[in-house]
Amino acid sequence: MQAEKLKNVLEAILISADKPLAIEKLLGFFQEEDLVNRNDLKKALFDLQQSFTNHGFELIETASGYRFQTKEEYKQWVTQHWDEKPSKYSRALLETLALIVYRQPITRAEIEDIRGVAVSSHIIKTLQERDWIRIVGHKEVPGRPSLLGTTRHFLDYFNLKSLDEMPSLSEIQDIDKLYPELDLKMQEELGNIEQENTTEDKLGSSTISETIVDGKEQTQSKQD
Amino acid sequence: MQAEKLKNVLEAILISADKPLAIEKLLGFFQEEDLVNRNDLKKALFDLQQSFTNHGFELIETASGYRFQTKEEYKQWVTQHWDEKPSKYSRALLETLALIVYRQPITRAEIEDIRGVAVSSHIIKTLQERDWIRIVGHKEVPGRPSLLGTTRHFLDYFNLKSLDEMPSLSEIQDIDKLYPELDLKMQEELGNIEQENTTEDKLGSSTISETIVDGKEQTQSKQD
Amino acid sequence: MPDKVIEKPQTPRQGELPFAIVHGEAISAPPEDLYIPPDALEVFLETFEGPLDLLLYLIRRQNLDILDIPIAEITKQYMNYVEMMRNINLDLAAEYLVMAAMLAEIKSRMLLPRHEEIEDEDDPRAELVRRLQEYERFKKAATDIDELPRTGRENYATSVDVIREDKIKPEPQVELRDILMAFQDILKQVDMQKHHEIEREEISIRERMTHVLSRLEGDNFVEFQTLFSLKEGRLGVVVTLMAVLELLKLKVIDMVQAEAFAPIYLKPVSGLEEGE
Repeated sequence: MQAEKLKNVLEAILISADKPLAIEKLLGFFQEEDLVNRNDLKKALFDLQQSFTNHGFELIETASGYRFQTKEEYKQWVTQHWDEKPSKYSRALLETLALIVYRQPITRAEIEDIRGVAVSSHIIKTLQERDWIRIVGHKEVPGRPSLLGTTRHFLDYFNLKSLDEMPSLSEIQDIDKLYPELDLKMQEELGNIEQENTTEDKLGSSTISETIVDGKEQTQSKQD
Repeated sequence: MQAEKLKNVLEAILISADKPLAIEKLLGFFQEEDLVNRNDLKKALFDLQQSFTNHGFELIETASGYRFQTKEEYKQWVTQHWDEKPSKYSRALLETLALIVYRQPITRAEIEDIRGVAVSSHIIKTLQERDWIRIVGHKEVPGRPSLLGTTRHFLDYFNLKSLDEMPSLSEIQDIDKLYPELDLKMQEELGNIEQENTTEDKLGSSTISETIVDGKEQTQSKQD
Repeated sequence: MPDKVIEKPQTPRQGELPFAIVHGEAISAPPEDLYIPPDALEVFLETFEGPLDLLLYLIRRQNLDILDIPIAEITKQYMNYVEMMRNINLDLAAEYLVMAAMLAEIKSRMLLPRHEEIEDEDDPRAELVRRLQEYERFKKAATDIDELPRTGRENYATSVDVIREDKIKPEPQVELRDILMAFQDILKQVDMQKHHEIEREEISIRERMTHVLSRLEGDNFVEFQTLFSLKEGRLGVVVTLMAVLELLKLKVIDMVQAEAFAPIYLKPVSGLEEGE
């Protein structure tokens, strides 16, 4: 592979990686016919590092490998990504969480089966990063899919001593009785949620704008 | 702020963003003392786009703003970060999506009418959860069925700035040309259909007008 | 309907008579037959997105002009497919039968002598042609959309480490009732579908299953008895036992006993290689 192309391929790999990549790992991205060896890689990485010295981000080498990161001197601007007020979790995330709570241990495929749609990796990742769910084992079927369950942290967050304190299914059927005082407010919110996400609800004007987030992917449901 | 510094700050902001950022949003990252105005930003963004033409990733503008992404020509390497192959969508889903894209706002019944088969709920749900489509209103007919349209996120996902950039629909051949002997009435009707089709196909602005195309009536006007 | 499996379309019985009259032209040759091995048929039919798609396939396969469909032939071929589907008990969508009826109607109208003097006689195929064309352009549009470069297939998002000031990204707040409502919605949806298996079940058993699994983490053998705590009382013991049984049923854990009356051990079925 030509040096220039190799540099670009490496750039593309490293800029989209979610963790540092060591030379060994990087070599694994190439096929035999790419004709790339260790030395080519080292040289290309060195060149890359040089070429980003005057940019807003740089290529650094950490103990576990190479990683692009934003430069320290620009942190005051970059930090403002996190100044936004917290957004809401998507309906899909809440339903996934609910199924993990009530059906644990459960595989992703089983969740998809019940919900009738694919569960995005983002959702699982977000729930794991929040330390609300974790992999508790593997199901002995082809592919050995992970079994998901809730964590102690989940109980703590919701002030529960154990899952027993979650309302039972029969109580859920009559959620209004459970929270009579919330009735009105809840109906409002239910309305909003349905308008955003689900199929049938009257949406007189199409002006509801609400930012839905599942984890990293932030999406705007308004067309403008 | 100096042009060179502004470029670097923008780079740092955009490379670490998890969604496209429009100029308005980007302006919000700067303080008054940064002395950055809209024009400075535009110029810097233009320069940035230019400066990444020979790299492994690029700065592109989609419907909701600017974002860095890896270039298509390096996908074979980048895709190896993940074990799973990128999701494939069924023909049924893609055809349903195509109808919503080109015929929005459209009801589910109208989609079924053109495709000649029922549209499964899970396709609509998947499209909604991907945030590619949303309910944009309701048709004033019995049952007030939902009218579906595409979202800004759909455009972002497919690297489009606006619906104008969608490939245009293929032309419908005119049956009259082959059978000039066919009666006048039919020519008229076909003419009408064609006219309507061409106006719809332009997809001028992404603003959804309240005009409702009644595919059903067209279909049935020929029945006898 | 006869029960036999039709592997080949029957040869037309008309003999030398014209097979059909299309546009005044007599067509005497039967169409190319459409033999498909029966076991391949099922897979094959799944590739059709409906009656219009099937019709388009029949037309395109023979390089026919969509504006000049030999209705009699196409109808016959279409009926053969539908017949085959019925014979192998394929769940035949009602739309296929509606189309069959429509084709039969067009065919019969085309076979009727045309009255030249009646000015406003439509070509009975016009509506079908219009629908086929309309469908075909969206079929094409679907392919076009699929070919657009998209995020996560041709282009990938950038992901870099961020050096930033100490601030914690605020996380969305969730209340317990949000989860309850989400679950209630799922139950409603499932209710509306057929009889999806969400039977009533004690949540405590589910939770205990998670507990037991956590105890077994790291591929260790755990002695059966240590799972029980007397403090929990009878109910607690029963819940644990049921959780273990449920896990055994799901084949997530194994139970091992070296000999009679020896301690019983539990272990995850083949270890947790990747764990978390």
